[in-house]
Amino acid sequence: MLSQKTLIRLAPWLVILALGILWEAVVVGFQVPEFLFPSLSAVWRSTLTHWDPIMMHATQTFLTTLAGFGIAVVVGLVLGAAVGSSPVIYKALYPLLVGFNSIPKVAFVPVLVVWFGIGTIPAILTAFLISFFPVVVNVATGLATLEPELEDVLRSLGASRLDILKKVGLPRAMPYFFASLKVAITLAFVGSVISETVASNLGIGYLMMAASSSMDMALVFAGLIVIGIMGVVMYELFAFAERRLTGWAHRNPNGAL
Amino acid sequence: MLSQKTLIRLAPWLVILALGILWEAVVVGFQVPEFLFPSLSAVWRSTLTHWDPIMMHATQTFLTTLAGFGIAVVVGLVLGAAVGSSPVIYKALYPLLVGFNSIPKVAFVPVLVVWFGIGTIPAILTAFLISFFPVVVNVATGLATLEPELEDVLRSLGASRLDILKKVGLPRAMPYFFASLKVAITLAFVGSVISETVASNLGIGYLMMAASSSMDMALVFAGLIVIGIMGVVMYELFAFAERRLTGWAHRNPNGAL
Amino acid sequence: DPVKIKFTLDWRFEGPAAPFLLAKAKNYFAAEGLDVEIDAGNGSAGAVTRVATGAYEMGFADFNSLIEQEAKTPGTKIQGVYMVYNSTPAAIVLLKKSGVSKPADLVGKTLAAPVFDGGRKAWPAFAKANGLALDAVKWQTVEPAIRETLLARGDVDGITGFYFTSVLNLEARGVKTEDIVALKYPDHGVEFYGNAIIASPKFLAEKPQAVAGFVRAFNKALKETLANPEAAVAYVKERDPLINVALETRRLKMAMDMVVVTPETARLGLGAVDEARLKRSVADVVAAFGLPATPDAGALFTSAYLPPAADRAVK
Amino acid sequence: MDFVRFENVSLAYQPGSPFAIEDVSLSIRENEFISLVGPSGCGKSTVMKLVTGLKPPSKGYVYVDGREVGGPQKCVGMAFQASNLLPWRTTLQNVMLPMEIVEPYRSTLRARRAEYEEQARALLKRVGLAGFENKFPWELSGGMQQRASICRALIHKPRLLMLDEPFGALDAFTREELWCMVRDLWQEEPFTVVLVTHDLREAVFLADTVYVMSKRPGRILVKREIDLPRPRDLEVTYTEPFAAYVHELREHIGHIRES
Amino acid sequence: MDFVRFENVSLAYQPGSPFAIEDVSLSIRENEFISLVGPSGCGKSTVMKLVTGLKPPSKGYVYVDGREVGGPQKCVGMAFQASNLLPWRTTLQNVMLPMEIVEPYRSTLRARRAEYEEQARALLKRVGLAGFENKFPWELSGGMQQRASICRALIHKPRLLMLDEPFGALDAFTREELWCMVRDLWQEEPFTVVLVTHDLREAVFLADTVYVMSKRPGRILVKREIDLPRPRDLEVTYTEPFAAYVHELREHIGHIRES
Ligand SMILES: Nc1ncnc2c1ncn2[C@@H]1O[C@H](COP(=O)(O)OP(=O)(O)OP(=O)(O)O)[C@@H](O)[C@H]1O
Ligand SMILES: Nc1ncnc2c1ncn2[C@@H]1O[C@H](COP(=O)(O)OP(=O)(O)OP(=O)(O)O)[C@@H](O)[C@H]1O
Ligand SMILES: [Mg+2]
Ligand SMILES: [Mg+2]
Repeated sequence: MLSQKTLIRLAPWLVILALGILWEAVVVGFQVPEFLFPSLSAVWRSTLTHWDPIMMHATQTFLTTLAGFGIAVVVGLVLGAAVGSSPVIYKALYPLLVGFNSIPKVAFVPVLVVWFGIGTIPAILTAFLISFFPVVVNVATGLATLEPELEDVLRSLGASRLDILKKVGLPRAMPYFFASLKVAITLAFVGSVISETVASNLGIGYLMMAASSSMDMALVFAGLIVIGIMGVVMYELFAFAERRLTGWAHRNPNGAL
Repeated sequence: MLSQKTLIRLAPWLVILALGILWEAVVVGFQVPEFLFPSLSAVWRSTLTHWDPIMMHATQTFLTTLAGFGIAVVVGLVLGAAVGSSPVIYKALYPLLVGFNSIPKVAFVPVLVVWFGIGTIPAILTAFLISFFPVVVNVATGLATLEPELEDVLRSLGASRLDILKKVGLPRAMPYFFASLKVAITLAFVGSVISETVASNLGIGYLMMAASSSMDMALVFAGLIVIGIMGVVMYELFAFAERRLTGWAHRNPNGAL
Repeated sequence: DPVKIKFTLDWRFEGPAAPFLLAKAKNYFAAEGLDVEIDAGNGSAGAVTRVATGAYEMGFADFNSLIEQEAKTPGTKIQGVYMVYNSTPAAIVLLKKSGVSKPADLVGKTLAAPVFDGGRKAWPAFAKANGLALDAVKWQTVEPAIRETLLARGDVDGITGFYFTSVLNLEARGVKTEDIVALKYPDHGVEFYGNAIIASPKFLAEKPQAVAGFVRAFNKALKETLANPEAAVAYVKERDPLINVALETRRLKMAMDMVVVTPETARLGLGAVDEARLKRSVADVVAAFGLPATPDAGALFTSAYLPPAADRAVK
Repeated sequence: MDFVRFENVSLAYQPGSPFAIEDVSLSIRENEFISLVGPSGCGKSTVMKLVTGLKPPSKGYVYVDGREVGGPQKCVGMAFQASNLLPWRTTLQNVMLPMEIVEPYRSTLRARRAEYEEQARALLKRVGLAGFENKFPWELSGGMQQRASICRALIHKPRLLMLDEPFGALDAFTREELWCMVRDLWQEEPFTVVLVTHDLREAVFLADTVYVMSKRPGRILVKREIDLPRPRDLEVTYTEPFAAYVHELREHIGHIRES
Repeated sequence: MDFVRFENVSLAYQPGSPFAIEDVSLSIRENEFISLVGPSGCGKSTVMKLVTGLKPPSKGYVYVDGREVGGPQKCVGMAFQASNLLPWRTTLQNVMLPMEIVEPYRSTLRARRAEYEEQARALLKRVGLAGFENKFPWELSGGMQQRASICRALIHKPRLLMLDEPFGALDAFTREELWCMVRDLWQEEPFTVVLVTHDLREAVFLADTVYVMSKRPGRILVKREIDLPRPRDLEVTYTEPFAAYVHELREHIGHIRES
């Protein structure tokens, strides 16, 4: 039998392999037409054929997403800290934020285009608009659920509210924060890609639209997979940072991470 | 001066009022053309004119969203529990989930439409697909950050893993869970609306497409606002449940809630 | 200093965009003292909005959307300066097995199209011209990307769309060319014009020379494209390496044959309009779209920037 | 037959780190009341975790009830050093927790909830927490939390009771009352008890056997049987033999500190 | 001048709920060492929260250093009943926390971090935690956590030291060592101390004045000055007057329990 450790290391690859085989088998077995759902092998061939343009578009999307995500993290932290530490701000802003985030961001892209032209800036802004909310919610929840006992440690030293936030609030909220990053990065990708499909000459979103209007579904799926891979890469980065920064919270030997 | 309590009660209304005035002032003041960004008063008139169809479409979207959201919560809880309590499942599924969620769900709608026909089911599924991930991430994080001391209380009684999950894991993860609901419900609305814009004759998404194709931007914005309001209504429901179920975690008198 | 022009296409970089890209690549614009930046669009109505808001100086947009814009927000004053598509490329596309071969057969059928689709919006004009009731067909609203899929699978009886997009899409979904029936709007009494080069009023007022130069350069490129479509598509490929050259060449040729080279352009030359037809078509659009006002046809299109007729002649 | 047996048990919390306890051997008879004393950080709580199966030994073997301990036990009641009450449960709900887990209570809980809750209330009353049943743990003082946690360890009448400094946060009088309570419960219906404490009087008053542990890494240095007659009354603490025991143990521990 | 003064202070945790402490008046001189004893749940920790300004009184007034307490104080060092170490900080980082907050250390921390860390290490060594500086709180035993928390209360040489049952989880010997440590620090450079304890010997050994509180709602029943000569040696605990004090206090508390 495999040891637990080897199993854990291999697990993601095994699952991906299994999914890949399933995909190919279903598509080939049920003769799903290519224009609907191409086979994995077709996607693979298409990826190889269009390697250079895919890389170029992917780089654009990646950088755009990172920029939007970066803004989202900063804004999310600040808003989350405000919402989580003041009942007035909480009550005042939260419903509004929820309402705003129920709206598909794609509706704003045309407006952004008018203000900023098509291309990178609307994509960055869309990525930002779509992804800051989870950060706000989680940071706010992390702060609001801070044990008063821990806060008292700082308060008994006469610490200012900002000190308390910095020394207990935010560290305590770190596990929440990292959870939100995982959601936010996926949304940031969604945001920039959606914006690219509506208004851009560049990026995976554009590539997918172009491919789908030239009926190259294999290329569309290649684009999807590239986005997925970029998402996973970013996730692994956070997972690394998370292990380093919130190891204290993940000390449960039976838990994951 | 207003008392803190009154201030808290009034805060959301004041902010909304302020935003409304700002909106109207900017649009009227800068003479923003209506086809780009209509004034609030125009949106209001349009809402009154089209009250009945808006209500009809809103009901459809609301029910669709609720159905998708319901599935997402159940699936999210189950997956989150699995991911959060087993290192193997964590490693195996997490990257895949992240990858999948980096992909704009709108790309799947055509496939769903082909499989399930046009209308409600693809919308429900899109709402589900787009909104389960935050639940998974937060429940998993809540479980993974469970203090081993609390788990030991159950373990010392010889409790099964399922008991531990039910009696400590999930209650401890409740604050995380509720945080994720707030994100998930907004995404569920986005999902069903997007799906409706792709293929449906019903729902706010359809209404907005129809309105925008006849350049009735006021109606488009009315649709957006209705979605926002539905989001806020759902949020208030969770906020109520949250106060009742996780009061223990929100006992910090300086915190929000 | 060259005059900067931000120009938006109606759609992505596809075959029919070839003349624009060719003109840029071969420096025809530069020769006119212009620095043109060409962006992909996301719909021919969207292009009108982009120009209307001032984000773009010029664009390639559906002329009927321009009529609608002017009717709904009078005073926009965007003008068409070169009518590239002499008629609307809209068509109702069906499969032979539906048994439809003429408009009268459409009664009771279900057609799929986005609400903003030109063909769907122009349906009242099509119905009127062919003596059909307005509610003779049922509509199913879908995204552009999946209507051909639904048709190929038989979920709907037909679709509306741009002829040269829908037919090619259907073929890619495994439908044979001979199984496709297309009721092209221009062939069935709908006199709508198609896509035109449009310019914002501000730009027209401030840089009329630049507009004229743009049109001149474009006209030259269009003629070159007509003469050698294969070569023109190479410039599309250059701009977007992802395109399928064979497919886009076919698309370009279909577009040329259907809406660029028509009896009217043979008579008036490329880019021009027939004043009488323009008037009629504006009225038809107003009726079909249910618009609140009828804009002045003369203000919507100006022939002032067109190159001499000789330069625009086609056979 | 020994009920609990340690055979040369060592434990390192991380592989490779120094042992927290080393080469500990001891055996506890069924229904014996033993007490574990030793300097702070010597590994007393660690021994508790080994007995209950919360930690597996790095070396050696732990047997409970004749079987090697391979995981958490079913017959245990444990009061942790930090009371570890679940913050989302009221005091009463915390005390009721074992009833929701441990058989036979678990399967009869639905039918007999009222009866069990009555037992829990009675127990809470006995430790002086009447009226606090519906308070949350963070609404209790430190000593009250500790008492609630003792109730949670007792409610399901475990065969093996583990008490980790259960009375540390209590004043002398409350403490002595609880000594008597534990003594009475144990006399009425004997069970096996492991008591960790720093109070030597407590150890001598309650236990049959006192084990003294060395500094880190903890080893068993002394095993002292307490031959005071049962049942013991609080009066016994003022007698000469009692004082002698306490004195002797105190000497041992003093020795350890100096070494 | 009194350094700390309570004037008829009452506190209810929730408005409308019964008082946790009621009508408490007391005054503590600058550099006085007082001790607070009383049955579990009587409100000793509550008094601590009032002094440090963590809670405002429901009735009455609290003054520290001549000014009414309107919020957390700047000159306080507090060891909480539950050690409340921050789990994301190592022991050393936990002890260093006050240096990051309290002036004048805060502004000189950058320049003199090494020096301050040295002080923290020295203090940790003094309580027997040398070698555990880089462990996280959950890697320490209960008693070790308590000792780390005492260090955190002392590191910034507060003018007012609040100790809430600081030695409860320690064995007798460690405990006495720490008594002596606190005594020495206090003798060297006097400061005001409020010590909550259940150990009457501890109270008498360390304090100038012992206050005895009643059962819930807590009131001050007895104020007892301890007239043992300073500096006191551990030997003093074996003397007759010492035993008399302890006995007297014990009687008082016994009285309270019965009432
Ligand atoms: N979770 C842990 N991870 C790493 N080391 C630990 C852990 N728990 C305890 N230790 C170490 O094991 C040793 C023994 O700890 P233990 O808690 O058993 O002591 P103890 O005898 O109960 O002390 P006290 O009387 O202070 O509670 C200590 O040195 C401690 O640092
Ligand atoms: N956060 C709180 N909310 C509500 N009630 C509380 C809270 N903290 C303490 N109390 C109540 O106030 C009373 C006094 O508590 P306090 O913690 O001051 O007691 P104590 O004297 O320190 O007891 P112990 O010696 O057990 O620590 C108790 O009855 C307790 O239930
Ligand atoms: Mg211990
Ligand atoms: Mg207390």
